[in-house]
Amino acid sequence: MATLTLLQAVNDGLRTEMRRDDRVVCLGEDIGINGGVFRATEGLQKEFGAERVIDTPLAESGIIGTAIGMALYGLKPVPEIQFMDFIYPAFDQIVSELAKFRYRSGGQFPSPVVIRTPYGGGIKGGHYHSQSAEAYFCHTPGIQVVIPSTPHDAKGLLASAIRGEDPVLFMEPKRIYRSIKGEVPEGEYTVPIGKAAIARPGTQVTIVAWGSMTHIALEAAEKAQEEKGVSCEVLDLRSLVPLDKAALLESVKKTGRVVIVCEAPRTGGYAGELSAIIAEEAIDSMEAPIVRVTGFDTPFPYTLEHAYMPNTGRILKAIDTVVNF
Amino acid sequence: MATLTLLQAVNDGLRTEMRRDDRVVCLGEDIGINGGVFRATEGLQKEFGAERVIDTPLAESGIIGTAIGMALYGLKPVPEIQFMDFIYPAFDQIVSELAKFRYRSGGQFPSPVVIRTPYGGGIKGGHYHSQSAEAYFCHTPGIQVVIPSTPHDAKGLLASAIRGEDPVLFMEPKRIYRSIKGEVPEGEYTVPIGKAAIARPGTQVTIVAWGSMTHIALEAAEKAQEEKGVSCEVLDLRSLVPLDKAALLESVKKTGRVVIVCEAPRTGGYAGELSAIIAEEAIDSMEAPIVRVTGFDTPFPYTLEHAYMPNTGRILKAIDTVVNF
Amino acid sequence: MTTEVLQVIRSDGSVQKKLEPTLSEEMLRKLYRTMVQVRALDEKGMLLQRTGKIGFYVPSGGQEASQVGAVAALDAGDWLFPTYRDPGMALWRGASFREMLAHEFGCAEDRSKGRQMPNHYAFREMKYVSISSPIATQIPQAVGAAMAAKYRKTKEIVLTSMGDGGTSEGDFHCGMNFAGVYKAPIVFYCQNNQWAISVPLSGQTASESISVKAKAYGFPGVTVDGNDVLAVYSAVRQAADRARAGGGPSFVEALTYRMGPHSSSDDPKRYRPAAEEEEWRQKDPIDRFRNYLKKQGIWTEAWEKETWDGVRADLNEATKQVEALGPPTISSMFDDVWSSIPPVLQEQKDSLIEYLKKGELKDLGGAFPL
Amino acid sequence: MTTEVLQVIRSDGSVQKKLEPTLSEEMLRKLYRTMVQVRALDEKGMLLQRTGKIGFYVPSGGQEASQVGAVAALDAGDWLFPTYRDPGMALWRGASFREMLAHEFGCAEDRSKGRQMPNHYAFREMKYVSISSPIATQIPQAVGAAMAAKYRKTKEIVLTSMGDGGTSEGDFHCGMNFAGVYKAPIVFYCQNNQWAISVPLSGQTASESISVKAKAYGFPGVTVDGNDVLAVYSAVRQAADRARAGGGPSFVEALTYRMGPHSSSDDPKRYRPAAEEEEWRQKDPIDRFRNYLKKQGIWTEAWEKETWDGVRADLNEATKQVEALGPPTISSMFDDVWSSIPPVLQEQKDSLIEYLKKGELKDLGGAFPL
Ligand SMILES: Cc1ncc(C[n+]2csc(CCOP(=O)(O)OP(=O)(O)O)c2C)c(N)n1
Ligand SMILES: Cc1ncc(C[n+]2csc(CCOP(=O)(O)OP(=O)(O)O)c2C)c(N)n1
Ligand SMILES: [Mg+2]
Ligand SMILES: [Mg+2]
Repeated sequence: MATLTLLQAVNDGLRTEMRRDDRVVCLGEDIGINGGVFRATEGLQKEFGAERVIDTPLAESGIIGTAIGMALYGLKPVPEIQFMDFIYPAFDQIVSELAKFRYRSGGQFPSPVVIRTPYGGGIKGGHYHSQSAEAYFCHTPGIQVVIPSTPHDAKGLLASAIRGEDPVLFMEPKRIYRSIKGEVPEGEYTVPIGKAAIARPGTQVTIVAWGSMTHIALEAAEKAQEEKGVSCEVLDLRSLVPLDKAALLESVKKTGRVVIVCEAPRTGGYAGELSAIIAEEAIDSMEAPIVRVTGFDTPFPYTLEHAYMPNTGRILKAIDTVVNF
Repeated sequence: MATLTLLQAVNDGLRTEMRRDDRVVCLGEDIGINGGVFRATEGLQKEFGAERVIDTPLAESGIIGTAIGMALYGLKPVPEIQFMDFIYPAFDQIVSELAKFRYRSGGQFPSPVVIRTPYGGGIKGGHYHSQSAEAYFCHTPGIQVVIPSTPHDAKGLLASAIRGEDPVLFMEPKRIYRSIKGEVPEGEYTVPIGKAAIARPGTQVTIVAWGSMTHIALEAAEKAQEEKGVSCEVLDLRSLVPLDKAALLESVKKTGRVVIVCEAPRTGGYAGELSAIIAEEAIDSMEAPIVRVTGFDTPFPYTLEHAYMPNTGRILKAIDTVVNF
Repeated sequence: MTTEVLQVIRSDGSVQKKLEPTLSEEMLRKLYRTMVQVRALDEKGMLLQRTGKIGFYVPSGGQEASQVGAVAALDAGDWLFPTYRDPGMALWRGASFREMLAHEFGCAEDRSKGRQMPNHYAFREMKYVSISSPIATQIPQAVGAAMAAKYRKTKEIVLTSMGDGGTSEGDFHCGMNFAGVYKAPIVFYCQNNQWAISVPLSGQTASESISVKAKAYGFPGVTVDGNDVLAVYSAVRQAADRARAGGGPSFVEALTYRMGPHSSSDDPKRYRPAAEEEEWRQKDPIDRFRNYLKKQGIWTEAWEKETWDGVRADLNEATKQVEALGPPTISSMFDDVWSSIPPVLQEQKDSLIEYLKKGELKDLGGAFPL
Repeated sequence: MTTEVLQVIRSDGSVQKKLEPTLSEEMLRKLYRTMVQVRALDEKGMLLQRTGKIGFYVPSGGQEASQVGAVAALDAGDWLFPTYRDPGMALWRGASFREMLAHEFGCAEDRSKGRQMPNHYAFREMKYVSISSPIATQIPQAVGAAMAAKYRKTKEIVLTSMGDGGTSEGDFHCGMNFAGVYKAPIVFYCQNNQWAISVPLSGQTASESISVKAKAYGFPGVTVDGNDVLAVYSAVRQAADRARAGGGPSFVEALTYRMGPHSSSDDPKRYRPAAEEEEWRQKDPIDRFRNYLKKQGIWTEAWEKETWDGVRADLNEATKQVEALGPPTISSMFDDVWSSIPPVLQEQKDSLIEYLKKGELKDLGGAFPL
């Protein structure tokens, strides 16, 4: 086992799956000779050639549209959207086409495309290089939404996504691309989609998170333990759709207190859906109202990003709230 | 006061505002000589000319993009998207541009565009002529989401939207375009954006709805009263963003039991946000878990639309559930 | 500048010999018969809609030659990314009326399981890709399939169809541009029927023709008489040969006319002059081809009658069969969102079925099997 | 086919007389000075980024002539919809270094209140429209502004700028097509700097030039030497005159080169040959224009020094001033989402401020005023 960054794990995952299956092709802006602006595809064009690691013109709808056509044909395309903020020109292809092809054709035309895209704040990327747009896709039946928070999961979940038969939006927390390192098995393995992970076991409060927020939640949980003796369980959802509702409810029923962390704007974010599910299905177990720690209902600011994003302080405050209710 | 259909009220509203202010221009596919595929703009091109009621090429991103430019210039454009299902090619212009222009420019460049679009199921429109996509826009800070359910509100809210200084997504429930009639004052008036309406007062259960679902909720409330003696209050939100949280919480605190109706797919729909807010802020008043009556997490079907959409039967069942908890 | 328009059959049925493709008599008869099938299906479709038996219909009358000529120029293994106005492409490849009508009715037997409006066909084994309502989305998809075929070094090529209105969407641009860059083996095929619902071509684009747009992407474009099945055949054939030989994409614009309304919901009297319709009626593609077949000595009165009678009998029989078919089960609504149903959706399904079993079926009209 | 490239100043500074615009000496000096400003700002910007004082920078070195020549050809009341590589357009219209740097630093005085990354300027009174990161979105917007100007029967026209990569987006197509249909008074201006990050022009489009794309929309397109400030000026001027006279849109492609990295995050050594950079260095737009001014007898060694010294002094002074400015208040984060703050957002604001007041400011580094 090697110690890799999350970014290296993605790279390793792509390489491993491309070696395994010649149906896998990558395409996107600057992914070839440049290896992607974050270097997630570094070295792949050299190994697999320009017909399998395809630099595209600057048009996201073209990237996803052609990827769908490749998938209909029988390939396993893995398009990259350079920043999630730039996924919107492809929104129609994703929402109207990719997510609906299998359904609208009565199962005749599945289109298993895996869209990789770096998302999220915390890199001083400002207004248009920081968004967390998962909620739009979670509300779109027909596409899975997968977000790893560790190098191990990044590679294993990516493998599952590529081997699967369904469209996947694979969101990569760019804030921790390089800062989070971990053991990653060499060669092939998979981590199943649809299973949450207990990133930290605990008994008094459940903190639900995903992607880079998992690590902020873990920090807060440490502090809560150290400073206040509160035992927090951190649930890393890993896939938002399909949701591991069983794991969510199990943790919640155990602790009776819930904090949900989501860096996207508050209104209509996925945290709301989770809160609704818990309120509907586990109200009997709740010892306190659920608290959401989220971004604000503003676009993403540049200079003030640290004030915008959920941080350990705000999570600790939420823990206080649910504990002292 | 004349008795108008909701569709006629929209038409009257557009005409009234265009007469009032020569900054108001309409643009969209087939809105000119054809009067729109639903006839919402009937007669407007004749009265105001082809430079103010503009037939466009078939490109939604062009429609919204040019509308933004007009608004930056100082006009008050009211683009129509023929069916909400076709708004997605313009998603980038709406989400990245329209909603963010004022903010990103530090207030220098407001872009007050009012996008009108017929939405929703119940007209046998199938997969691509039936969607209710409000949740995407509710999660997008910078754009108001307004949905009338009566002719009176349609005209009055549209006037407020056009006179306002913010971008508005004005969703028109096409299912009730012609079936719902009501008194509509002649000439100018406004209904304020951001205020919910009590469509039916009641004491035991709050049913929250918007658009055409308001009328299904009203039917269910009637039946609940008649058949079971349960008194339901129907809250018609009218604007989802900004949300009239005060009215929502007031009703909920009074009744202690809530059913939320939303025809969009369940996961990540706006009903979840409402449920989350209520659970967070009014849990003390709740006598039963909140129940959401929604579409299912599938794309919209054609033949089976009646099974897909929330109906009075499913709402009545939900009322039973919250009453008998 | 005026664009040159390729024509093979003059209006009187005589021929520009130089351009005439050499087709077998069998092929010529099949072309004619398929055009008749399209027209007959159209009449039936509108009738079924007007009598309330189906909810919606998109007629393609006037465009029989442009649909059928194009598909006929391809190999059977080539991929099609068509529009809702291309039933002729499916009929040419062997779709039965029963299959087509099962779809218009949205019944259980529909290949798409009643999930889409009429005219949104999908036939996997014919490589007739599921049609979408959103305009122009198929164009970059078709390019992707062509890139895949190239990657796999097969001899398959792709044809994608679009309307004149469709050329205005961003996806047209993306697809065309990608194809040029990758020299994808594809034919872009535009049936320019002069109208996009109520918007005439002049309101759609200011370019001198639609085919000239290919210049923006570095590959050739031609304009043909779309009511001349042999002109369409020839142009598409040439483009297909070019693609198959590794020469990359081409664009073919077929000038034609939608004789009927945009759909059963549309009333063209609101926006277009009757005289224009009349003018185009004179250019009827079936009449034109009939004149040709007459000149070739292939056509007889008896064969004409036999063809129409045969097609109509098939259609009536198919209609009867399909009217007797039932709707999809309510449970089927939850299939095919994914390759397998996830727990959250399974719960939704279970709760709906359970609710309906508890005697609430009346809410849903009763007639639908669970 | 090769595209004709319009040039006024040959590399030695001599002139194609027929095409030479008649500009006052004052105007020529202002052109030069503004080009120097752009280059100086660039050096400063990269330095500030490399020393960690600002987070990001987009250099536009090599494109000074193409930015400045284009804006100079417009009237002061014309609208600009620029890209992140157009600081010269703002400087020409009088933006001060202090204003530009306040934006790069994202401080309270920034016109955009620190909400965007560096180089995303916005100057309302200059009709320099707020720049977006998403590529090409400004194009249909610019067309809308032009349509509005036409509706208002003003004499204003619009110029929108874009990169070669930007021409691949769907919004390019939508904007161009709308402009053609409505004969909007607009100049589409593409600075073809040969690269879109690591993708060379040949990977962007197969068209023979970028200007030929205008044919797809029914209006004229020309290609000019973008390192020749007078050629750019002339071509844009002609296009602007045409638009102002009611002749509709035009397209101008300026061939130029981005000498530096795409941005401070980019390393061009990974993807492009040093020889290519060297080749273009020989075509430096400032050197070229200097040769011209010499031949015109306008340029002197002393004036050169004075210009550079003056510009650098301004810049250093502005940097000092801006470094002393504070960041925006945390409260300001909640402004300008809407014209007035709705209750739900007010609550969010209140709760954050309350939380920060309770001594949790350390979480946010402490240095930020509420
Ligand atoms: C993205 C999108 N926008 C709008 C529509 C509504 N619509 C359906 S068909 C049509 C006109 C299409 O015209 P054209 O491409 O010329 O094809 P034709 O119908 O003439 O065959 C429009 C506007 C749609 N289906 N999709
Ligand atoms: C919609 C979108 N996709 C991707 C990007 C990332 N990106 C930023 S600049 C750029 C290249 C732009 O190239 P070009 O248009 O030629 O302009 P240049 O930078 O060369 O001036 C890319 C891909 C983006 N900003 N927006
Ligand atoms: Mg058409
Ligand atoms: Mg470039």
